[in-house]
Amino acid sequence: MNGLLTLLVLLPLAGFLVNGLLGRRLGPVFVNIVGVGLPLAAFGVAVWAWRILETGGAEPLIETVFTWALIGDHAFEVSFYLDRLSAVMALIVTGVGALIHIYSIGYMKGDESYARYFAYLNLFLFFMLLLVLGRSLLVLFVGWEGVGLASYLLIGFWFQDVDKARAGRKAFITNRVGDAGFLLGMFLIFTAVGTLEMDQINQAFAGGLIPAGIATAVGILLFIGATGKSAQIPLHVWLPDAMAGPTPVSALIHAATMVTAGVYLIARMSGVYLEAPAASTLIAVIGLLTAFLAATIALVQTDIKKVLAYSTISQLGFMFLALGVGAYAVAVFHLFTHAFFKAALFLGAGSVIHALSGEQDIRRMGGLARRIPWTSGTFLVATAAIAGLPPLAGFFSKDEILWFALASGQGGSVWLWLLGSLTAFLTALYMFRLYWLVFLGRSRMAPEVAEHVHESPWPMTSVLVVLALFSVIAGWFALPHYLEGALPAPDLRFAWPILHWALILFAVLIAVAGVFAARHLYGNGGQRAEAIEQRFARIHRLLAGKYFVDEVYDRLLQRPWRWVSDRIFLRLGDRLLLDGSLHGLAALARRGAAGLARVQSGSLHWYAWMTLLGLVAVLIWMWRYV
Amino acid sequence: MTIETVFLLVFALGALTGAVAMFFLRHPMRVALALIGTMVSLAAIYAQLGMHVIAVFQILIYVGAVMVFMIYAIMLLDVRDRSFTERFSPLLLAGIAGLLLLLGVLVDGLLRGQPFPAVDVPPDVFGVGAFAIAFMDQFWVYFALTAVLLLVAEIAASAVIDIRRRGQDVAAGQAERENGHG
Amino acid sequence: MTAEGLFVAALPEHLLLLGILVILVIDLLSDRPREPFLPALVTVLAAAGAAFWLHRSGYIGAPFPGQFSVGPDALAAKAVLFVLTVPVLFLARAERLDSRVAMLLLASLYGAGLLLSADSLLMLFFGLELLSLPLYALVVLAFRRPESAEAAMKYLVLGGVGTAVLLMGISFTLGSTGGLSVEDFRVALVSDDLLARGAVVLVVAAFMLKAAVVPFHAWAPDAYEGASIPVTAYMATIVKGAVILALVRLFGDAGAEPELIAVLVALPLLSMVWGNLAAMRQQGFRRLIAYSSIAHAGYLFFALLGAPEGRFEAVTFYVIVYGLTNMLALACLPQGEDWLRDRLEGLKGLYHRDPRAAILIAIAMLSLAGIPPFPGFVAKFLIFRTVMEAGLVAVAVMGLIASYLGIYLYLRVIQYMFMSPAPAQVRTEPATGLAATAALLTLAAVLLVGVF
Amino acid sequence: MSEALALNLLLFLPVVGGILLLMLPERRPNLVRGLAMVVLLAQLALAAWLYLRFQAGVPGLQFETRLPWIPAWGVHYHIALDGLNLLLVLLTAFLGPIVVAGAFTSITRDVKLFHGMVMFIQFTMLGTFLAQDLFLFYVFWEAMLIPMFLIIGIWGGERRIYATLKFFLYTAFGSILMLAAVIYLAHTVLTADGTPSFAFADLYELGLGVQVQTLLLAAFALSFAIKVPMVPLHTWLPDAHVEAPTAGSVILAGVLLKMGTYGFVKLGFPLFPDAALLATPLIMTLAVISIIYGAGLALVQDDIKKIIAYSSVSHLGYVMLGLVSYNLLGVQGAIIQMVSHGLVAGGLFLMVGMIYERCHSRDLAKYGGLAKLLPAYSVFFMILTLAAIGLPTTSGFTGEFLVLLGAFNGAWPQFEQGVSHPLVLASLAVLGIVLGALYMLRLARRLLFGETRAPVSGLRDLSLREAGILGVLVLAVFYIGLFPNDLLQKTEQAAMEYQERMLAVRDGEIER
Amino acid sequence: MDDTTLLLALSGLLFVLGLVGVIVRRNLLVMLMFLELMLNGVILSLVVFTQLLGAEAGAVLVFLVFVVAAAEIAIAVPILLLLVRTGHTLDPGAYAGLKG
Repeated sequence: MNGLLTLLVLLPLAGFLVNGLLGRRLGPVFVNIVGVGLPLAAFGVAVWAWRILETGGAEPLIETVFTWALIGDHAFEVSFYLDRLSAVMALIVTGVGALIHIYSIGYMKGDESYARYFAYLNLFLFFMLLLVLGRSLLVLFVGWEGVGLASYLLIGFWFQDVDKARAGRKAFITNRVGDAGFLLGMFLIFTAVGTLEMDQINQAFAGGLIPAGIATAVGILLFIGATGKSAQIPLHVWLPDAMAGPTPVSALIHAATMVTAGVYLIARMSGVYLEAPAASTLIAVIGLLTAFLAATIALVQTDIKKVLAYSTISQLGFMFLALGVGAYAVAVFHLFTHAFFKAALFLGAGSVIHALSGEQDIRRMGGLARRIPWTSGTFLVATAAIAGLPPLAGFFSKDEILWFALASGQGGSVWLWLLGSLTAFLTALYMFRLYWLVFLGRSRMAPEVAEHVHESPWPMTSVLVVLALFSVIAGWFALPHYLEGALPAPDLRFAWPILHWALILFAVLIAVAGVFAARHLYGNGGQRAEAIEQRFARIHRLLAGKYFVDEVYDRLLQRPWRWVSDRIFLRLGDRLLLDGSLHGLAALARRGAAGLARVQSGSLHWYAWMTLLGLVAVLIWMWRYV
Repeated sequence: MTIETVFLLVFALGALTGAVAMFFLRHPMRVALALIGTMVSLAAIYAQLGMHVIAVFQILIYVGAVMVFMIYAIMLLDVRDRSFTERFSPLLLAGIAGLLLLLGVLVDGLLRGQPFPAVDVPPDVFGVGAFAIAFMDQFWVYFALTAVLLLVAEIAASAVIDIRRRGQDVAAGQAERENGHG
Repeated sequence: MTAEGLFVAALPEHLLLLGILVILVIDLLSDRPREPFLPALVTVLAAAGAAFWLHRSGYIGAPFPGQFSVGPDALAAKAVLFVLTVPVLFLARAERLDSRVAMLLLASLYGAGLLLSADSLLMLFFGLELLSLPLYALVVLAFRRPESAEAAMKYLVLGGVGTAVLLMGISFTLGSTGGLSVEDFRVALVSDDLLARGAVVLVVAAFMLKAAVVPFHAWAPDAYEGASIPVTAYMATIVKGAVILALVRLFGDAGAEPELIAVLVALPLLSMVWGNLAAMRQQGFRRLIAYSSIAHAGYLFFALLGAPEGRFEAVTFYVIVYGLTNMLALACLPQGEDWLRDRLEGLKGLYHRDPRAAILIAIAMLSLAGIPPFPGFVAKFLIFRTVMEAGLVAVAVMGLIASYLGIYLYLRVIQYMFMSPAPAQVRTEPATGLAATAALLTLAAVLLVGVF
Repeated sequence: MSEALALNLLLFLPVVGGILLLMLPERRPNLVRGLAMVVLLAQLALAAWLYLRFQAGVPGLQFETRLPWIPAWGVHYHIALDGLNLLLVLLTAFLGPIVVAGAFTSITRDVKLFHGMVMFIQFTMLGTFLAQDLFLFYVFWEAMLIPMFLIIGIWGGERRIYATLKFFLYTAFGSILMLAAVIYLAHTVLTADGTPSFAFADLYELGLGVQVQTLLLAAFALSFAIKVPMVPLHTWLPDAHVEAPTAGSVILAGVLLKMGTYGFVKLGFPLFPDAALLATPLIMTLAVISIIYGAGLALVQDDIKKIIAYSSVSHLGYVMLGLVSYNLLGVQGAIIQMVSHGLVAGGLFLMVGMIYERCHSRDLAKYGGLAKLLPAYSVFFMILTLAAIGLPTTSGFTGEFLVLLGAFNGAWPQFEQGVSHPLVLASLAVLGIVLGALYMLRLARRLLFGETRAPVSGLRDLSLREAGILGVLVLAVFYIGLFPNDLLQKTEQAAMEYQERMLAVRDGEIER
Repeated sequence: MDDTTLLLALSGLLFVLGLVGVIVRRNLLVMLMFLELMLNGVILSLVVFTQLLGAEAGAVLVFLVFVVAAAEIAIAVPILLLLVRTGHTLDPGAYAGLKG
């Protein structure tokens, strides 16, 4: 069945074009039909394609659309590649995407630029599908940049607010830094392998034709790209600000799909990383650090979406940890589960915000459980899932990650496991802190807000329910086994089932401990927590200030660059040196002209004397007196 | 030291004296007289050298025509203003410096240069008759041309003199310049 | 030499002389002054035609052996100069051509003719004098401002000095080579005897003075400014061209001593820089033309550096182009009171008052600046190519850079015409029909030359 | 109709148009505009036709015309198309009608003269690209200054005189030295073989000593580099752009600057390969410096036009980088990047002109939130901005990606031989995409987003005419971004010849 | 030192004196006369050479110089008259209206 993938990619694009060009005229109903219908259709097509893939015995489907450029003997083709990995990704993207479109109907109701919103959302889907389906790194990069654009547009969706616009710009620029690394990696691959088709690249590296040095370099460069997109240290700074966008956007782009592109990229390029242990180790370390630090920050955030944002960063860190130790399938597994419960959480948060007419500060919430039961219920499920309570989704994936962090033959170590577990504990802690502060305890709402708290309309709640459901069951698919064909799995250092079971038990204990710690600290209005804050005020300030990374970047990069541009380039270079010298020359000419004019004094005597001098000069010269 | 040389020296001295005198005499008329003196002594030198024709012309044309015209002009333009009271221009010193420089260079060059080897000239080549013949049969074109030149000079002079009749134009022109600049 | 030879060889000169006499007779016979435009024009055209015809028929003759001879080159040069005089006549008529002016112009042309076919230094000297004597009068004849007389006086005195210098050089030549023929001078050119070198350099200096090359240029700006526009045009183009062409003829196919080469490099280069710089701040159009002509004299003298065969062609072409463009510019100046036309402010906003004139002047300026596609560029190219072929690459480069200095001043004129609003008090009428015809004639010629 | 004939027609159509224009009455401006439009559209049609007829993969020149012009010097009127100038000719013809249409309301003084000058400049620019004879090339190259001088000087802003004089004198200085080189070449070729010749083909053949080559290249390169402009010879550009009328800026950014890069790839490097290879590190460094320097300057400007002007400096740095990569990808990318920049920068200047027409201010601080006031305008502006950033699917990406890939690719072998600076420079150039995003998004943010602010109230959104112009431009941008292959096929042959020529010389040197 | 050198030196002397006289004297008439002095110097050298080499051409040239000198004066004097009539002085320093 040829052309299917193309169709899959083009459906959202069509939605974008139609909504973007005509949406304003055609009115919301039409916008809904197009903007939601096409993603649903896309989901259907994705399922269909997946079925074909399975019936074909997991034999990758390749679809070449057209040749983008043919230079010398290098052909840059636009072609799609569907194997189990990309199939999973496509299903997540379209599935969660479709759900969130539905949710948005309720959430964005009455927004003045409703059509624009859906247009952007469809645009995002288009690029995201390009990203996951692209066969060559080039296509992937197109999608990669495209989703960046979409997120830029959607973060700055309410552009009237300067901060939101700025947040969008920040996201784009930060991603660009990563993309620079990505590009270099791509170039290096191209020079080394001579093609950008990812399957061929993997083969080439697996074939061991490529020197290890290059493999490592490539690995690191691509990882830089991934850190940008997936908000890993040091490029994580944009994601929290990205929460400026509409909440469904945060759910779709900044939790479920786009930010996981980095994970997908590295999983996709696993062939390279098998050859580059150093790069892998780096990934693991960075990932774990990110997970831990983000978790610590999440502990003290007071904006409901910020908390979720940092938890996203943290979870992505977990995924990278898995990638780093070679458990690619596991990483994808966590990606899969995370997509659901994190989407659920965000949408729940959205529903809360919606209910509280825009309030986002968890210090002014509380006791919502009874007021908005559906939201709180689904939120609870998702929270449990992310905290890793069995038998929910997060439990399986996270547990797998921790196990491989310890046991993987590719750089697994006890330290990774220890820190990972600690982070898991923190996860449970801050998530339940959030739940407690928002839904339980006494209400700290402003009265006028309090009176018209209301449950969200059905499109939103229904989506929440579906997502919550998946948060429960997503873990039961044994995704790693499913992906074995597509992704390499690490060999284990030791295969003792007992140990594995012990660890699982330990993980559960940790999670529970986290829950209880949360209850202990925040159970009753959180005085204890405040007490602790008083005790460790400095640490608290550090965490609340997000380790002041933004400030550091501002001091170290932004301001110096502006300073150099302004003082060195503009004032010194252009104005003083270049134009200055030019004007100097001009002035010189003017002064010379004035001098000559003075010589032409009008006095006949003087003229005659000049003539005489001229004669003397030429005579002296001719007669070789000089 | 033959007698010719003595004569030459004397006349050369005369010519030089006249020339130098021209510098210091205030009244143009006196300058003119000094110049005439110089010219006459030069004429004498020419005669001495056997260039009688040229000597004659020197007296006739220069002293006879040019200087007379000059003196006429001097008498016509007897203005006793700054140009009369102050003999020297501001560039006096510069002029003197230039004098020394150019003099040094020129005279030295003249003396160090190698003239074309002298040929023995038949005595009466430059006698009036001989010269006239040569002139008429070899160089007569210049005779014609001289006529043209003099005609042109006459036209030019008369034209310039004519301008006097257009004095008012000058006044008008000046007026325009004033209000033009203002 | 047969009488026929006497008649034919110098036919152009004879025609000029005839013209002078005719005009003179008319002037004498008629009681009231009448405009001698037609006879003058006919004369010049006839002379030019004769020269051209002789040139075409490859006439070679020496009616006065050793004094006066004509060959294709000389005739071509004459034809060029005479033709260039036609616009001058138109310009002169535009401001009431006086019969004496006409006669003097023709006489001066006559001198140019002699100059261009001189075989002996006598003829050279005489031609030069006949060329410049009428000019002293012509400068003053446009007597609208007291400055005219001043200009004439300065020109006269310095011209007299020039004459004396030339004579000194000639007499040196006589002394060092024993003859006064052109060949003798060429002998002097290559001999390294002091007297000979003195002779050569003095003659060259005299020519430079007549062509206004720094440092012998001092008279030029004042004289040009004092003169009337047609006379300025005449001095800037025909006189300069005649002098330089005569010098080329004088040098003939002889080389030159390295010292002389150095002089021929240094002074023209100096005058390029000097002229272009000094012209930048001029407010009077004629003065601007004067300084630019000083610079162009520099380019022209550069031609002497080239190989003998290339010189004449290069110089002639340059003279044609330069002359035509100058004429074009001067012909298109708006009419009005003399001092007013002269001021550059008078040109402000000209495009809106008289677009045709503005565009023509602009073309002339760009051509003078040597910007393609206008012929000035080709001329410049030719000159500097001759220099480079002589192996003086560095000199050529320096010359080109010096010519770069000149661009600004021409742009300034264009800027005044197109980019500045017209000042209130300036009232000038557009150029008259005569000037316009002159302009169009020259424009046609310019384009013709430019495209070959 | 034979292609060669069509090519001549293409070249001389503007001249005819100009002459016709002069006959029209000054007080009927719309007639003038209409005529100009018609002529330029016809020209565009011709160019498109020729583009289609142009055969890919055929070595050498196509549609050649060669007539003697100044036989004495061996100067020929010799024009032809090849892969290098094909796209630039197309671009020139493409921008012509856009310029006229864009000036429809903005130029009200001296309409006749203006359109005459547009015709004139079209003529000279096309001539420069088409000329295959050095003399002819120089004539067109230099003549181009005249109309630009007038366009900036007559219809420009307050400091137009300063700007236009700066432009003219700056560029004229380069061309004077180039003229010296041309003259030198003239008499060299003369002495090389009996018959003088200015034909590029012959000039390619003469093997000069490295010494001479270096001097000559210096002369040529100075002139080209001023036109490009490469840092540090760029300071005329911002002034010229800021003061020029919109049409002037479009021509300037769209085509004029490409003359410099075209000169490099067509003349400078192939003519003096040894010297060029010696100079490559320098040129490469300057190119990268231009990228970064321009980006930095664009970041700190508050005049919208200045921002775009400096962005041109930055973008043409990419072109130069691609040209000196001597790698097929890089060269092809450079060619595409020329066209892309022509479209994008041209479009941006048009848009600035449109907003300037409405508000009479180019001060960024005076604007904000235009996305609310002028939605359509903002959409187009955003698209062009993204194209300038080099976002995939736009032409900017095609150019920059290929250039950078080519630079990297070309630098790698040298790196393996232990020569590391090209690789470092190529990698530095990649940073340019970050800096580019920095300033362009700053512009977009300050102009389109934030709370609504505008010097005058009651702005009306794009008129149909404006929308049409921009629509065409944007279509072209996306076409090149999505389907560059067709263009690349046509240019590939020429690019390969250039690259092989340079590489042959270089490898020859390595053997020595 | 023989006669020739003496006379040549004299001619050079006169020439230079003439030129310098033009420079240093503050009276137009006098300056004109100094021009004549220059010419005389030249003539002297011409005559000397002519006599030395027996070249009639030299003599003819001298004759021409006479004529030219006369013509020059004939034009110069009216110009001077005109000048004085407008400027009322013979001081060239007063005639610096044209400059720059």
